[in-house]
Amino acid sequence: MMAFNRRDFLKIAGLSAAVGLGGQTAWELLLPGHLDAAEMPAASGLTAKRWGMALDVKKFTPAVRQACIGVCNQSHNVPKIDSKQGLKWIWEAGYEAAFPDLEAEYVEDEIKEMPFLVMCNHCDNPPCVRVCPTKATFKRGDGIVMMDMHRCIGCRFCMAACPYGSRSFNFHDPRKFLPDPAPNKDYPTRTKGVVEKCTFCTERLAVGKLPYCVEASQGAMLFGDMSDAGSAPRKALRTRYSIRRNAALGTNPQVYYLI
Amino acid sequence: MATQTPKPQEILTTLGHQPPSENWMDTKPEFRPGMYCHPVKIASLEGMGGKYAREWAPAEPDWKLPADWKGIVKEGLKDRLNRFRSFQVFMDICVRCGACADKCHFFIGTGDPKNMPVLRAELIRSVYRGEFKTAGKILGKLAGGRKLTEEVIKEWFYYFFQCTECRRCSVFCPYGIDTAEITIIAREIINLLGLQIDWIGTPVNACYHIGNHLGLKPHTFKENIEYLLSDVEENVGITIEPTFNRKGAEILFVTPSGDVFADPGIFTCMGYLILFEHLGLDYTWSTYASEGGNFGFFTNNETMKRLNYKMYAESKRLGVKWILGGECGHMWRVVHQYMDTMNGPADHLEVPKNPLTGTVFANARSTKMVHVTEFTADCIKHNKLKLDPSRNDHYTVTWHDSCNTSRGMGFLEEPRFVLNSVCNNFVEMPDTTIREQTFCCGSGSGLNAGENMEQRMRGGLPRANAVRYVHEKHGVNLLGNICAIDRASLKPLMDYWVPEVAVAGLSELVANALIMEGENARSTNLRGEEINDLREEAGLPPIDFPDPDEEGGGEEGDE
Amino acid sequence: MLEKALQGEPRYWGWLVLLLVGIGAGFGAYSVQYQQGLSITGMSRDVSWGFYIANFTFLVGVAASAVMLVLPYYLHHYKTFGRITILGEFLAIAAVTMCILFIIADLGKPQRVNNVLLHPTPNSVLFWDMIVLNVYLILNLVIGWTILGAERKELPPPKWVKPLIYLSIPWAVSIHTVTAFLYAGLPGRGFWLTAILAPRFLASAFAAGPAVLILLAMLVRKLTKFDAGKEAIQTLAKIVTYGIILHIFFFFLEVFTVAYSQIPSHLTHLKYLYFGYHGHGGLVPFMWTALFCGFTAITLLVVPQWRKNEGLLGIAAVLTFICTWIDKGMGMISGGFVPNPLHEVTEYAPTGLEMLVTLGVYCVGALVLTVLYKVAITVKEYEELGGAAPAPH
Amino acid sequence: MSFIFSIIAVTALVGVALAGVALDLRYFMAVVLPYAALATFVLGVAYRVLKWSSAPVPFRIPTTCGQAKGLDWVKTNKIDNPCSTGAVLARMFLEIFLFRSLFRNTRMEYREGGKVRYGSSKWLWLFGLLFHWSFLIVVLRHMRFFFEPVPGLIQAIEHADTFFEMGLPLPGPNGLEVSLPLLAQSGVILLAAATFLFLRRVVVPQVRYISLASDWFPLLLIILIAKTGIIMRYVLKVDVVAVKKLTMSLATFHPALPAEPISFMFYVHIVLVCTLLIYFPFSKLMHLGGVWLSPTRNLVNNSREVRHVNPWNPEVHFHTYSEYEDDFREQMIEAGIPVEKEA
Amino acid sequence: MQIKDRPIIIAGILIFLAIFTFPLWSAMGKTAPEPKVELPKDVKECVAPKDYMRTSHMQLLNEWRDSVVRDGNRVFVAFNGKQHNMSLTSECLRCHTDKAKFCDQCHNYTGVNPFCWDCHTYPKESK
Repeated sequence: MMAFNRRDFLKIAGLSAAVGLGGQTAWELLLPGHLDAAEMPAASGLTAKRWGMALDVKKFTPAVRQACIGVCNQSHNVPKIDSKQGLKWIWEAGYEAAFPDLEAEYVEDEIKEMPFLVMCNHCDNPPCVRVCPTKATFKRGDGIVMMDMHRCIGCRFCMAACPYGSRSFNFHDPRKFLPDPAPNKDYPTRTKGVVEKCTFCTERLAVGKLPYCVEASQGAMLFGDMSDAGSAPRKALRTRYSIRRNAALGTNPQVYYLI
Repeated sequence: MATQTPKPQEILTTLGHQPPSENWMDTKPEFRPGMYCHPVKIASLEGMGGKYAREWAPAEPDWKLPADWKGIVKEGLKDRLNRFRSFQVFMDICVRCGACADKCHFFIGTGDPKNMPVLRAELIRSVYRGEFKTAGKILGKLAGGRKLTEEVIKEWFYYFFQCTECRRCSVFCPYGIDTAEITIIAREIINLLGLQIDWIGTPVNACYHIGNHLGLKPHTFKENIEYLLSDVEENVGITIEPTFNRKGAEILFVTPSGDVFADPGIFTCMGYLILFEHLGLDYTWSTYASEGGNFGFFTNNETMKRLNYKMYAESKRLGVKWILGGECGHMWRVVHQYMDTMNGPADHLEVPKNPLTGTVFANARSTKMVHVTEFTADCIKHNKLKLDPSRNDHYTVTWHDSCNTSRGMGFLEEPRFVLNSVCNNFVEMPDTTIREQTFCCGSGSGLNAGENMEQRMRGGLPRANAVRYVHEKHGVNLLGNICAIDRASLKPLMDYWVPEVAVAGLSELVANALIMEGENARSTNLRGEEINDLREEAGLPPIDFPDPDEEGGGEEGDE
Repeated sequence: MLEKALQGEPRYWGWLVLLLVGIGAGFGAYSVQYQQGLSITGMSRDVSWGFYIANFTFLVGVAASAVMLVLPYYLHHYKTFGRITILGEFLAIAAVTMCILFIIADLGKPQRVNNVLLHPTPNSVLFWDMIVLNVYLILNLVIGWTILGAERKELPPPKWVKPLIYLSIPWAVSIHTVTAFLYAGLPGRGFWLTAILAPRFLASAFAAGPAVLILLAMLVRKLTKFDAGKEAIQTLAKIVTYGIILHIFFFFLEVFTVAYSQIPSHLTHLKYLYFGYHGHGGLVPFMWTALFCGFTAITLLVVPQWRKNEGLLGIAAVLTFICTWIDKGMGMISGGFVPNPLHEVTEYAPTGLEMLVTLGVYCVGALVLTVLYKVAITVKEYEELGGAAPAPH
Repeated sequence: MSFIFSIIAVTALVGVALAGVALDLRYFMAVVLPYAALATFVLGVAYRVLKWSSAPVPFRIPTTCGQAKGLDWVKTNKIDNPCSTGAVLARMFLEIFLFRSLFRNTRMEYREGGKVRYGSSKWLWLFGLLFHWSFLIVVLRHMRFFFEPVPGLIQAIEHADTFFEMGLPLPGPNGLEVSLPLLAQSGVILLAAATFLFLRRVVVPQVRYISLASDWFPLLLIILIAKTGIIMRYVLKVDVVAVKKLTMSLATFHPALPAEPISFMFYVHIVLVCTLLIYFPFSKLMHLGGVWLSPTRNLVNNSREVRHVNPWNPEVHFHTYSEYEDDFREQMIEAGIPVEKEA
Repeated sequence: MQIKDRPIIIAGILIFLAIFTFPLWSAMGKTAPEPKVELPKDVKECVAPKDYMRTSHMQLLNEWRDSVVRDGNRVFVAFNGKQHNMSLTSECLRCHTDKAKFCDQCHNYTGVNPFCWDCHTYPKESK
């Protein structure tokens, strides 16, 4: 609301009256003041105090996992780059990679063999936000750790800080690896030189929809307000044993894995 | 007159550089004894055909200006605007950035804001605007313009005879505005009113009629040199017999007349004589063209031309091949930048060629005149001189670049080469005070009179300050130079500010170091001073010279 | 005084031209990077910082080491360093300049670098690093230039520099401490997550910086009439001795903690660096070389006769430089990223273009250093010798 | 006084522009005035330079700032003491484009005990250079208003000049938002450098002492031009398309005010710019032309080698040798000096 | 009086005149084509008054950009009370369907190169 308000208009009106400007001239000058506009969230948007997620790991089939990854990449114009300079928003990781601190020689076979879907944990205490020198990555009021691609300077400090490898840097111009036009024209691509990651589909929540992956997971991903004891993830977590990735680091990840 | 000069400490403690609060157009110069020169004698002015010769005094309120003085000045200004592009451009483009302000030795030494080159030029620029420019005529002071009044003329006289045309400001000016050029023209204009100083007017007249500034008539000139030669005979053991006005000589040698007249210039002159004798040069002196300097340069360009004429005329009469010039500053500025234009082309001469080394001085192809220092440098480079620099070991020398040869010619390395060849202890003054940034002696452009001693000492302060710096830091005790005015003016300047430092021309040091055939033990220098006394002063062990009474002199003393 | 840098012998100009060629090559490589993005580097999703940040880290140390001259001279009035303090300060200027250029080269969006100022973020160490580095640069520029200017005028330096000099002493420590904090405060990077990182950085800095200075002083003596003096060089040598010993000592403290505790997330990095991990061991030979150089340097330096031998001292200085450069320029950054928090190994090696950009930055640093040293030494030469040209005989 | 007068003068100019807007003299301000100003500027400058050129350069008087060409083995400073036309061009280039002479600037310090010292002082050089170069770039950037399509060179300059993104909307004065994604550095540098030059004039006593209204006025004018330009770009936005329609109508000699309104700020800006253009040829700003014609900088220092001709070389009387011998013949003979005519 | 360098100076003056009047004579006789902006046919009002949009749309977009990304606002209540989705691609381009016929017209005309399209996508351009 900083740009448009009536007080400024009046101030300028007085000022211009003082220098003897009237009529047309004042109109030109004062146009911004006439914008008595407002900005607000969409009424249909989903809100929460702290968004979070629980993944029911055993419900995932390879097809479901691929569907989740596929829809995310497609909808967010995440290019597929097959090199160590590639980008990942949501991807599969083995048990040892996903949970290195829970290393155990003997665990349930299924768990040990199973690929887990991993993504940004939207930590309640995110190190990436702490280190960002421009507030390009920041935590929203609803707990989502968000990226402002317009502001990122590409220093990659957040990548060093993230203990989950959830962040990707656009080493390349992503459009070179995307079809033209991009798969989802309503979602921007990024430029080379900025960092990106999963955003819990803020653009979907804003219009009352659940994240793409959640929608594609056929119930394997439970998404909801972690501060609401009645939310889907909270209900599941009350009855099921869960683990989190590298919780010992104190980042308080908001993505739970139901075992 | 010297008694009026304040003590160095008085000058140093009262000196400040903050401008006053009132506008500079509202301040007037104070004609305080010691800070200006006497007016020209009537006979001297009239001798050159100058108009409006009269008795007047700068300190008096009435300067008895001619009736139409205003018209004369305006006409003079207009005429020069049309004849000198430099003047016109310099009047128009100064942006008053102030880069020149603290570059002037007179500003540094007096703190008088009108000695800032920019304001010195504004003295005349303001009249140019106020009398010739529409905006200045209408808006007056607001547009930086003012009317021509008697007060303005007095101010011009005061400040344009407090500028030595050294061009130091021009080096720093982003447009190369040269206050020397402005001063030259301003002096021409005030000269039109018969306003001239005697130290310039009288030498000019003498030079024109008698042949040199000092008014040495032909026989006196010759006697003076012969007198120097008797000293040479005593101190070096060599007999020299130069020729005068000799037709058919290969080279005509011209040097400022100060060199044959006054200490320490005479030692430089001895240096030339010894050097030429050693080389066996086929050269002659002239009593007619017995002046290298040109005080006409400090009056107007017509007079400069009239005085300068004699060099080419005499070289033609005597049928020499080329001209060799002595050590002098403004003489060389005139020779370098004006002579050929004024009195050339010198087609009767040949392109100078060193008869000993065969070097052709291509850089003097048109003027046909060579500087004795470049000539000496060429000889040294070709091993034509046997030199023992240790003979000058009792000197720690620093080098004063003369304004004219530095900024009006670019003669910087040749003297240093020679100096390095003839002495072992050479120390430079700080780099902001040498070469193209060198400071004036404070007495150039005809201001080395006696009555303006305070002005000269103040103007020489920056130069003396730099000498004192190297004196205190490195024990410098000799200030070398290649300028007759320097030799005449730096001596009192040093006596005043840094009395421990002596002054010498370069050729004197060359002759001291020169090993001649048939010379004596050289236990004294050209000045007749005992070398061992000097060495003792400098803290050096004595040299075992053979007893001068015994036979067999001429061997070199070894340690 | 800058005009002094515009006068020089053909050798001097030749060197400058050489540096300009290097800068041109670096700039050309950077243009490619600007067009193509950081994809032209060897960096990856897992090793997101590489050669640029490594060299930046190393040079912060070189910059900080100026304090090893400033502190003895100004705090303890150790006169011997009076003649060369300026060399330390000017080395710091060149080093910080390179640091800043390395950071800019490393940015994905250099055109947005203003954002660090436009959106100041005090909780980011990088924000503070930007501040300490820039202030340190300004401090050294102002102090060095003012004192040299005063020396040239043979006047006492103005009073206001004194507090700046005192400020510059803790500030030098701060630049390397804050730079260590860039790494030391990150969860999940076991290699860096250690309180001794800042002391380690400082110890290696106080070895590397003075070692560079010893070499520079020797070079300057060879090329110009200015001699830093045997005593000054020997004192620097002692500082290097302590520095390199502490560097190795701190390294072993780290090794002990990690190896004795056997915590994998800390241990695996050292394993990777010194023995290889999961079949990857690209840095192993370098790391052992560094250790070897470090020990050899210590041997050469602790024996007084050897240290006093300037030939051996020169070798020790070179070895110290190699040891610390490999340690920070190669091991420190890659070691932190490999293995990644997911215990996966992605190795890193700089690409040719990356090295060319790095070369360009080093050439800029060398150019800045050359120009500043040229000015300083010309002033010093005049001050001590009177500056007259040598006799032609 | 001259300072206050200059402040009043520039303020009055702004007032005149505002009054012009209020009285709807837009056509005059945006069409008549620019044509008149440009004509005054180009013809005025050309006339002034032509007038300078009508005065000859009687003598070759370069200020030599380095070793002259002399003996073969002496190293010549070819640029500061130019020995050929090429060297003069190099000297002029350094002087005009890099302010060579100002680069030498020193500052005198007078200390107790009569110590006179000279310190390095390059601030005037640095800010002078920044001022002039950024001004040039600003002018070149404005050429986008006078060409359609915008030439690649102009676009390239604009592109380089706006390399840095501004990145955020800053709250501006009066709560107005200041924003534009791209920050044109030249404009900011121009304003900063001009402000430095202005403050220098105010603060340094010697420079303040020599300053005239003709020093304050153009500086204030340029500062105001820069400020109004910056305000239009970042604060009180102007319809740039309308402006370009206007400027293109001027450039193609089909002058017409565009249908869309243009902010009063534009009229203030253009009145100030036109004032500068008109003022230019009558003022010290002519140093733009004069610097090319300065005889101490644009001549070869070879007057001993090549004769320089003075077109008005005056006819004067000489005291000839025969007159001289007539005066002193007897003494000369007596002293054994050869004479032409024996008694 | 013969002044040798006068021809050079006059040549210099001519070069000066040529450079400073270059925009005039290079466009001599031509009339510059004005930008042809294709306005939506069925929609009369934009999210802000036309004059405001002409001068300050970039400011509005900047504001939108930050508001959406950082504050999660999606809805813009315009001066006329109408609500708009704060989106360049889905709102602005909804009416101004052809970037080439709208945005580029003026941007090219005034030599402005916004970097919106580095990331934001647009429907096929008409070339």
